[in-house]
Amino acid sequence: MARVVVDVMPKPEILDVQGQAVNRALGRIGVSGVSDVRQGKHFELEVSDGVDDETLHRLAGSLLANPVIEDWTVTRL
Amino acid sequence: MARVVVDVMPKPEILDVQGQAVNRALGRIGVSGVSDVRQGKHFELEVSDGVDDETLHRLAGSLLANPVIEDWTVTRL
Amino acid sequence: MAGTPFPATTLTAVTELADQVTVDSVASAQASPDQPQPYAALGLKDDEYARIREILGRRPTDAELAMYSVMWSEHCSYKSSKVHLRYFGETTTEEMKATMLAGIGENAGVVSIGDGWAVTFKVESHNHPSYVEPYQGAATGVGGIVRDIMAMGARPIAVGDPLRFGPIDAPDTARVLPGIVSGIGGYGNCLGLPNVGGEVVFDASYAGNPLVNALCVGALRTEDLHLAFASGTGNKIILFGATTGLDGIGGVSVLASETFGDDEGPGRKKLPSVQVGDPFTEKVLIECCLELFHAGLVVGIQDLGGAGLSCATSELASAGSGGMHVDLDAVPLRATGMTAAEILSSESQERMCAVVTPENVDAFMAVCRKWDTIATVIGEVTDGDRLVITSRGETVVDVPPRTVAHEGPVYERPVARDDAAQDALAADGPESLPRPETPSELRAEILRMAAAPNLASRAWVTDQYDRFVRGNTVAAAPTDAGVVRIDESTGRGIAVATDCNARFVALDPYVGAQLALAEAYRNVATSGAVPLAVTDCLNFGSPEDPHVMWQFSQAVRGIADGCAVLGTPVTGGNVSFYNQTGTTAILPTPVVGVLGVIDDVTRRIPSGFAGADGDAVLLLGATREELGGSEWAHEVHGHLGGRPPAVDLEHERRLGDLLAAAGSQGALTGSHDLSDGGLAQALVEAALAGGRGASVTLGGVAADTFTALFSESAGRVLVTVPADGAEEFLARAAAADVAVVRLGETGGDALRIAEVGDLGLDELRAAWEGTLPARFGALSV
Amino acid sequence: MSATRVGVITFPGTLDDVDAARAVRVAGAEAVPLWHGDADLRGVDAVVVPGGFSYGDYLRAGAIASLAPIMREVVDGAARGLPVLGICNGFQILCEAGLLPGALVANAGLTFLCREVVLTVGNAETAWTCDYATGDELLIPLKSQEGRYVAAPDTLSALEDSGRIVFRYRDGAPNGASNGIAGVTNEAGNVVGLMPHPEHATDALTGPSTDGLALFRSVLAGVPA
Ligand SMILES: Nc1ncnc2c1ncn2[C@@H]1O[C@H](COP(=O)(O)OP(=O)(O)O)[C@@H](O)[C@H]1O
Ligand SMILES: [Mg+2]
Repeated sequence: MARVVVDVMPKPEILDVQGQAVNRALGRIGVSGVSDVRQGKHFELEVSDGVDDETLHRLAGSLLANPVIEDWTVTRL
Repeated sequence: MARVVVDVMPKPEILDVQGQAVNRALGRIGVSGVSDVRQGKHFELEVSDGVDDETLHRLAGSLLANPVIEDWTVTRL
Repeated sequence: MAGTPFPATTLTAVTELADQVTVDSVASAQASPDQPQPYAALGLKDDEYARIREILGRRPTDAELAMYSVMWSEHCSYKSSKVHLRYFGETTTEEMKATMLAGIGENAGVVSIGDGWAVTFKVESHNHPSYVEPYQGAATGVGGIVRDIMAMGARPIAVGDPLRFGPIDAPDTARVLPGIVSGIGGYGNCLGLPNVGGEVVFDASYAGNPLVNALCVGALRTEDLHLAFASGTGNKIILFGATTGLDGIGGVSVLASETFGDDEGPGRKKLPSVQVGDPFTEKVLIECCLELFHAGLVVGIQDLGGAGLSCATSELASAGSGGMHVDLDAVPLRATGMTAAEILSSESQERMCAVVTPENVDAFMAVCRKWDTIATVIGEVTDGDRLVITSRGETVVDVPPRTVAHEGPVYERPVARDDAAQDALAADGPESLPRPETPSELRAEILRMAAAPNLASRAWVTDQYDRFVRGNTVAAAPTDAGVVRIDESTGRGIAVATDCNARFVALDPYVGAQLALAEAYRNVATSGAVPLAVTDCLNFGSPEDPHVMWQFSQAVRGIADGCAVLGTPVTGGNVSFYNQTGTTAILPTPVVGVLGVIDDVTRRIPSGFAGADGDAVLLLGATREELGGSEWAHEVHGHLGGRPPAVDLEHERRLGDLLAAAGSQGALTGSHDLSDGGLAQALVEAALAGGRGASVTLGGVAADTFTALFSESAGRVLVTVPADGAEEFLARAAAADVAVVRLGETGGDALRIAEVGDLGLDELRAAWEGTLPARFGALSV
Repeated sequence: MSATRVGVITFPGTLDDVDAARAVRVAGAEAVPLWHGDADLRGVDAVVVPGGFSYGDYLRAGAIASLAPIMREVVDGAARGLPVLGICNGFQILCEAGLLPGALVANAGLTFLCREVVLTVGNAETAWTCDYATGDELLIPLKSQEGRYVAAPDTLSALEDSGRIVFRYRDGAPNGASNGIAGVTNEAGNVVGLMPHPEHATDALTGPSTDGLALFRSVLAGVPA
C-alpha cells in the first residue's frame, strides 16, 4: 500500500475564479503580504504497490482532472 | 517571496461525498488497485518573506479551511 | 509545520507560456508587404485575404488579420446564411413590425408588450464548445446569451435551454449530458435567473455533435432601450467586467507560433479554445449595468461575446457615426505578454463595452466601484471613419470598421435537394410498421412510450435548475410554456416556449420548420398567452453541402412564411452550421422560440388536469393518421420516413385565439398541447401534472384506437372545462371553426381509456419518472 | 405606530433578496435594504440574510460573505438578541460566521437540487417560528448545491437534546443532511437558519404554498412595534 497525492490546478491561462475570490478576501481578515492565491483540488489516494505511474497518470487525467482546463501533478509519498 | 501550499481535507468524520464519487468511478475507467480516494482543496500562495507561520496558520484556519469540518496543513516550499 | 512535502516532482503536465511579444505595426506591414501570413490557418480563403489587402492597400498586420479572420468567420459574419436570412426581413409586414422596437441585426430583438413594458429575447447555440468541454461550454453559452440581453438595456428575467444529445445509452451521452446540464444550472442558478423551459431530445445524429441552445428573456421599460453604437466625438469607450486573458483564442495562437517560426517552441499553438465562465462576475455585471442604465450614464453598449474586442469595437464603430481609437495598453489583462492579436481575439467572458460621454465617466466609474467591477477607459470616439487601435505605442490596426463588422464576405452557396435521398425517405412511409392492436398491447405501448427517452420526465434535468428565484415564475417545467410575471402591480407577464421536431424537418424542411413554429406557438397559446414574436436557432450541418443548404433555405422560408400567417415577426436568432460527425450532418434542427404576452398572469391556463374532479376533458383539433417522423415510429421501430404531419397555420391561429379568449375569461381549468407521442402521451402527462386521473373514450377521435393514441397530427390541444361549462365551450369552439371532441371527465387515480383499460397513476409515474435517473443516477439520497 | 423594520442584506451575488423583501412586506413589515459593505444595520428590528451565491460561493459557500463589514454588526446584534434569519446561502453565512453551529457541505447527490419539500417544525419557540405550532408541516422549495447540514457528533446530540432543530425534512433529507436537519437555531432562539426557502412559499401563484409566510410573521410578534 502506498499513499499518492494528486494536486489539480487550473491551467495558467484559465481564469482561476476561486483563487481570485480568495485573493480579494485576504484584506478582510487583515492578512497582508500574500500576493497571490491559486486554488485547486487535492486528492489523497491509497494504492496497492502494483499500480504503476502510467495508471496513476491515466486516473489523474481522466477522472481527477479535466485536461482541457487543468494541469495536475502526481506524487508518491 | 516564498511559495506556500495549504492543503485542506474534510475531517474524517464528515462524509466525503466527492471522494466517494471518485471511488465509484474508478471501476468505470478500468482502474484497479486504488482502495480509497479522498478529495480536498489545494491552495498555492505567493507570500512575502516577512509573513510568519502564525499568520499563515491564521489565514488557513480562518479563511481557507472551515475548522468545523476541515483539517489543513501548511507547507513552505 | 505538518504537511506533506510538495511535489518531489514526479509526473507533471503543466502548460508553459511564452513571454515574448512582437508588435506587428501598420508601419512594419507597409515595410514588409510580402511577408507570408497564415491566413489560411485562420480560416480565410485566398480571395478573402486578397480583399483585405485591397481594402487596406497593404498587407494586414497580425492584429488586423486576427480581427478580419474572426469577424469574417461563418459564426460572426453569417456569410453562408445571409442571403437566406434576408427573407425574414422581406416577409415581415408593417403590421408585424408594429410592436417590434428592435429586430434582426441588433443584439436581440425587442417587442413592446404594453403598459410601457418591452421584452427582449433570443436563443443562441453553443454546440461545439459544449462538446469539447460540456460544463464550461454550456455555462458560457448561458453567459453569452444573457449578455446579449443586457446589451439591449434589459434586466434578464429567465433562461431556457433546448438541448439535443446522442442516444441515451451511448457512452458519450453519459459524459456530455450531465456536464451540460450542470453547466447550464451552475451558471444560470448563480445568476439568479429562473430556468423556465427547454427541450431534451435524444437522437443518434447528435452523438458526435450535441446541441446546446440557450435562450434568455429580458424585460425593460421601453425608454430604457439601448442599441449598440458609438457616436459623439470625444465620447469614451469603457471596457468593464472581467479582465482579458488567453481563453478562447485557440485559432489566433497560430499567429504567435508563426511569428516565432517554431512549431515545437514555446508558442501558444496548443492553447485550448475553451472559455471558463465566472457567473458571479456576470451577476454583479448585470446589477452594475442596470444601475448604469437607470442613471442614464450609457450612450451605447455592446457585449463581448465571440470575437471579443474585435467584434465589440468594430461593431460599435461601424454602427456609429464617427471613428474610434482604442489603446490596448489600457486593457486590464490577466496573462502576461499577450499580443495585440490575442487581446483583440480573446473570448474571456463577462465583459461589456460602453460608450460614455466624458462628463459621465466619473459617475460611471463610481457605479462600477460600488459593484467591485473593473472598468477602464480604453479609447474614444474620433472624427473620421477609421477604427485605429494602438499597442505599445504603435498603430496595429487602422481599418474602416464597416469592412470588418458589416461588409464581410457573402456566399451564394450551391443549394440542391438530394432528390434520390429525399425521395427515398419520403417513399419509406410508416404504414407498414407493425402496430399494437389488442387492448393489452395498446396498454403496454402507452407505458413503453411514457418511459421512452424522448418522452419521459425531464425532472432529472430541471431539478438541477432554479425556477423560483426572483419570485415571478408562474409556470416552469413541466409545462407547455414558461410563464413569468413582469409587473407585480398589474400581473402583466410573458410566456415562452421553444420547439423543434427535427425528424419532421428531415422529412420536409419547409413543413417541418413550420411544424416547429406551430408547436412553439401552440405551447404559448396553451398557457393562455397571446403569441407575439419569434426567435430561432438554426442548427444545421455543413453549408458546403448543397443538400444541407437546401434544408436550410427551406427551413428559413418555412418559418418566415409561417410567421407571416401567424402575424408574429422573427425578431432575431442565430445560425449554427457545421454540426456533423465526420461528413454526416445532424438532423436539420431549426429550434423555434415563441414569446407571448399575458395581461394578467393569474389568468394563465394551468398545465394538465389542474382543475377539479369531474371536469370535462376535450380534445381540440382534428386527428388524422399521421405517423411519419412520429415518436412512436422512432422509439418502437427506429423508423424515420414518409411525410410529416400536415400543418395548417390558419388553424393554429384560430386555436390560439380561442385559447387566449377562453383563458382570459377563466373558462378553462387546465390544458396541455399534443406533440411528440400524440394523445396517449398528452393524457399521461396531463394526469401526472394534475395528480388526477380521467376516464375517456377515444371513439370520436380517429378511425382506430392506435391512430387516436399515437398519431402526431398538429394543431391539437387537450383542455379541461368545468362540467357545467362544457356545452358552452363546445359551441364556442365550433363557432371558432376548431374541431372538438369530448373525451370524458377527470377524476380518480387512474387513466381509464375505454378502448384500452386502466393505467394507474402510480404505474404511469414510475414509468415516466424512471428513465433518466436510471441512466444518469439519482439526484437525491 | 410605525411598522416593524426588517433588514434584508444584499451581498454581491445575493439572489433572493427581492423575494425576502417581498415576503417581509407581505407579512406586514417594512423591508429595509442593507448593503454588505456598510457596517450599519440602520436601526432595524430584525435581519434576514437571504439566499443566493454570495461571492459566487467560491472557496466555500458563505465563507467570504461571513467576513463582510455588515456581518460584524449582525454578529454583535445577534449577541444582543436581534432576531436574525438565514435562508439557504444566508444559513451558510451564519454558520461560517459562527452564529449557528455546524456547516453546510455538498449535497450527497453532488448536483444542485431544486425540489418542493415538506418540513416539520421541531421548535415553535424561536423568534422566527412562534407563529407555527410544533409538528406543523410546510411545503416549501429547496434549491441548493451545498445544502447538506453536518456537524460534529457531540454538536448534533446537543442540538437534539436542547430542541434546537427547528426544521426537519419530513420525508428524509434529499441532500443527505445529518439527522434530516433542514434548519437550526442558536441557544437563545433569536438566530435561525434553514436551507429551504420560506420566501418562495408566500404566494400560491409563484410558489407551492403560502406556508413560509409564518416565519416572517413570527418575527413581528417578538418585536415591539
Ligand atoms: N433542457 C430543459 N431545460 C428546461 N426545461 C426543460 C428542458 N427539457 C424539457 N424541459 C421542460 O420539460 C417540459 C416537457 O418538455 P417537452 O415534452 O419538450 O415539452 P413540449 O412537448 O410541451 O414542448 C417542458 O416544460 C419543457 O420546457
Ligand atoms: Mg407542449
